[in-house]
Amino acid sequence: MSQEQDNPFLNGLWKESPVFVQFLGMCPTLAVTNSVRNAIAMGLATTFVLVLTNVLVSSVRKLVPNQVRIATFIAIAATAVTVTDYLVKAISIDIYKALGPFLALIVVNCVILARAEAFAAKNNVSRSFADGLGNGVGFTLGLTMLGTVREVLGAGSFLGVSLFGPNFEPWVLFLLPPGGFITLAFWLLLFAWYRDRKARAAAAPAAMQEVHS
Amino acid sequence: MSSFSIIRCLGLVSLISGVLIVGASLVTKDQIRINQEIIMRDSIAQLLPGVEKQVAYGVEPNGELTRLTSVDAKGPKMFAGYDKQGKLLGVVLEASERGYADIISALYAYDPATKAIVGFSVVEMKETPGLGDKITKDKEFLENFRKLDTSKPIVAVKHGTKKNPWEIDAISGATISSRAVGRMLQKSMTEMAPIVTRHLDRIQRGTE
Amino acid sequence: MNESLGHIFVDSLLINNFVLAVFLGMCPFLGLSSKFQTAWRMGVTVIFVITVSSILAFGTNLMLVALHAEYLRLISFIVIIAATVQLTEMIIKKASPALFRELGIYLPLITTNCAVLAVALFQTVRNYNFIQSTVYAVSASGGFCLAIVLLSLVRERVELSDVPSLARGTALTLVLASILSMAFMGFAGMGGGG
Amino acid sequence: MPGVKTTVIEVRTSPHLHGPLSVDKIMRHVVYALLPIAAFSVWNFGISAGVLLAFTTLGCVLTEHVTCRLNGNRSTVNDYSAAITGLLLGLTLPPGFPLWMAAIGCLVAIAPGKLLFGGLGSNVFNPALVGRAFLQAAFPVAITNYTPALANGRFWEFIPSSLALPLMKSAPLNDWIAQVRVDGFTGATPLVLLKFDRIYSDPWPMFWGQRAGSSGEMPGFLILLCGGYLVVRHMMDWRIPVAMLSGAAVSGWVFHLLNPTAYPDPLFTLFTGGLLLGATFMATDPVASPVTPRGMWVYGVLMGVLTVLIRNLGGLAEGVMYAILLGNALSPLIDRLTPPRPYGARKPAGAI
Repeated sequence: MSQEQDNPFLNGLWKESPVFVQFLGMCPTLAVTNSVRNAIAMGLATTFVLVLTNVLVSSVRKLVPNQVRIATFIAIAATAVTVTDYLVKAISIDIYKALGPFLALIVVNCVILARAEAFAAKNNVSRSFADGLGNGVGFTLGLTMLGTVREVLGAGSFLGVSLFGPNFEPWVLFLLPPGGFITLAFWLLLFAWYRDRKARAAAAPAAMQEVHS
Repeated sequence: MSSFSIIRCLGLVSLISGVLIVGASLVTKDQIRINQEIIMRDSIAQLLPGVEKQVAYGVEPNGELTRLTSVDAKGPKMFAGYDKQGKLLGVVLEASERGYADIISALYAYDPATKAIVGFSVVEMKETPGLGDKITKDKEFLENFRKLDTSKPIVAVKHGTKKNPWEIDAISGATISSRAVGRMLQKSMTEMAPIVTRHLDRIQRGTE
Repeated sequence: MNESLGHIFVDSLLINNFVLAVFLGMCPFLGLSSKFQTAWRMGVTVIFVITVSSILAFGTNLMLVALHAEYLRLISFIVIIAATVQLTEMIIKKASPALFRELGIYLPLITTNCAVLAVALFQTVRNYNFIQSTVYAVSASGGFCLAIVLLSLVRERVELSDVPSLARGTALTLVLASILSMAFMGFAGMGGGG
Repeated sequence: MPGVKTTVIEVRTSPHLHGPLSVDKIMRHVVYALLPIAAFSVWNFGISAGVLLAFTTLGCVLTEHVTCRLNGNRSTVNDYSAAITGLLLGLTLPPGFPLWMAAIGCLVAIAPGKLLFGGLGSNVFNPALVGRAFLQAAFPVAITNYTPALANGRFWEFIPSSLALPLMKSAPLNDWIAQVRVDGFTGATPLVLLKFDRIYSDPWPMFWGQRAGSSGEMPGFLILLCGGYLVVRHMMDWRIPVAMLSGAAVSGWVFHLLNPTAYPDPLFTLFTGGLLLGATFMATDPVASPVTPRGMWVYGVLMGVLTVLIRNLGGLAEGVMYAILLGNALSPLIDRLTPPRPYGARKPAGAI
């Protein structure tokens, strides 16, 4: 536990991955991951909001009375998202269009409030910054992993670069909504299988008998 | 004490929010406008090759035109494109219609001189990848809009059976999306062609 | 584009179902769908909250446009939603204490259900008039209710069977959701006029 | 499904049957009932259909065997249920469907579609249709590439798309169809012709004979005959097919009366596409359908009406598969709303 507390960045990055472990922010996770580019753009926008919110929350944390805690955090998150919205629009309208409504919806992405409430409200600015960055990068990583499977299978390309030549038959399903659910389920099953195998290897070989259920 | 601290907190947060939002909005405002104009200019240049000068009009509900200064304005819009000599090449109009998955919205170029549609490009759609989304890039399909007659009602016909200049040769296997394109153009033309004709002099001058 | 009310209704209820096709409201959809009772009550409450907040958001937006203060849209909508949820909580507490006890912990969570904010934002972006907005709010939230109820029913059925241990939990729920989502693809193109 | 275990004994709660009929025996007879349809399909579409059916059947059985083994369980292939799933999957695919895609359909039908939910008796959805819905969403072009029946040389030459290389596109079929087709038969199914080209086809040839379509969609009389055999042997409940077909016929008729030029007559509705096959062999999956007779009626009628709604109003030409999957999803709700009445008891108040 003490080790986790020491490293808020690494913790958010993988061990407590917002996508695969905490299941926070599922809406953008499934909605904008049909291409790697969108996944990364969404991840970076979320990271920016997370860091900004965490830093702001952490710096005003001692001034916020308990009664208006959540309201204050949401107001801060909404501010950060509005700022991000303007920035993305200024950087590229194409990316802005690809992310569509989900950019504004970052404000209700549970990962923002969850980190503000669970971490930034209790920790100093620099640690909150690291936590926001770690969770943001972890979120981006998760989104990119989903986006990779979906783009490679669904369009036969990676970051828009064709991988298998013109004769490849893309599995269109992966670009469509059911593909989002399936891809996330696939990653979860893969992790479960890996953990299970590791656990089995650690336990005595006799444990093989019990796997039945 | 507690009510004071609540007010202090809310005041502080509103202050921070206000400064950040207004700041971001001011800093990015110009860049956003430039981005939007570039996108608009590029798509008009693509629809009307050789265009040198553009004028944007807003279309009022009563059919009157107003000169626009920003592409951000609300309501239906129309863009007139002119070549080097200032001759009107055509007008770019907006159209949208419900397709297979969701609403398809598009821009198309109309040449009032020949009363024909001379270009078409999809702005937004969610049609099935590999089937309906061919309306955005299928060469054979886009060939329909090099010169599409608008004197008769525009209609999409089965792939390979186009006979008349006002028919659209549908994409095989994507009949619904192709038909939606036909419907959106027909609908937009019935509405907009008379307006363009009525104001043709003014549009051709292109100065007001 | 000026859409007919029928189109808006069928589109947001079935074709572009908020949960199964647009991926909004995923957190309660995955988290609160293990029991039919909970899912059903959550669904109905969400219908109420979304409808009320959509009406309030419509009024607020008119005001913001009149004041040329559109950049405050997101913050205002969030405040409206939080207030609506608070209001719902008070109404339910007064009208049906039993229901209040049952929904208790789930009620405040509706604030972070992105479907609520999405309805308010979408109706503004699409320039819906008042009646269109209301129909949209009712059908979109109805779509959420339908999806979460269907998922809870199939989850309850699977609950009793011998699911491989690896797949228990979220992975299984996601597979069920993807099959539901595939089944809803059958509605595509409805109301397109052929 | 709490609340449905009651005193009423229903012959159709199949995997937990009472009486002398064992699950294995019923399943075996379902396979027998499907074989004539499969044979007719081979006569219609030739070697491609034959190889496709054999391939999907073997594919499903193999997937079930391997997955069970990997899970450390006893293999359950001997209960014939995987064979049924495979046969049904094959019968719902176009005869020239690329075999590598069919293999993926088998994997999806058995692994997530059935075993993930706990195997036979626990599948919430019909596994064959889960597989097919996946294929429809993944390969929308290939799955609508139909070829004409009774093509020349069909017994010694594959439809070119069947043998597409794994993960690769299949060649377009138009040239091949023009070369082999017999007069009067085209590659488009009657439903597609009606929906997209407004061409009406006479329904009776579909009932007796051959048109383009999925490999097992024709002919209607044989499907009814084989289904009838199972009903007579008390191995299948007659209520669901009858309810589904009447739901489709009546709602199709209403559409037809409202606008006879746009919507087809009830006979066309009944005999085209996969309605007969689906209503007889897929909607009746005992696990994924309601348990009470009243529930079965509601369920069947609902699926029939949904089929017609999707066909007539939606963007797709055929809606049977989606109607049945939606019916499967709704069946727990129907179970709740139509609880069986114990003897002497009144209808329970507040069923929901």
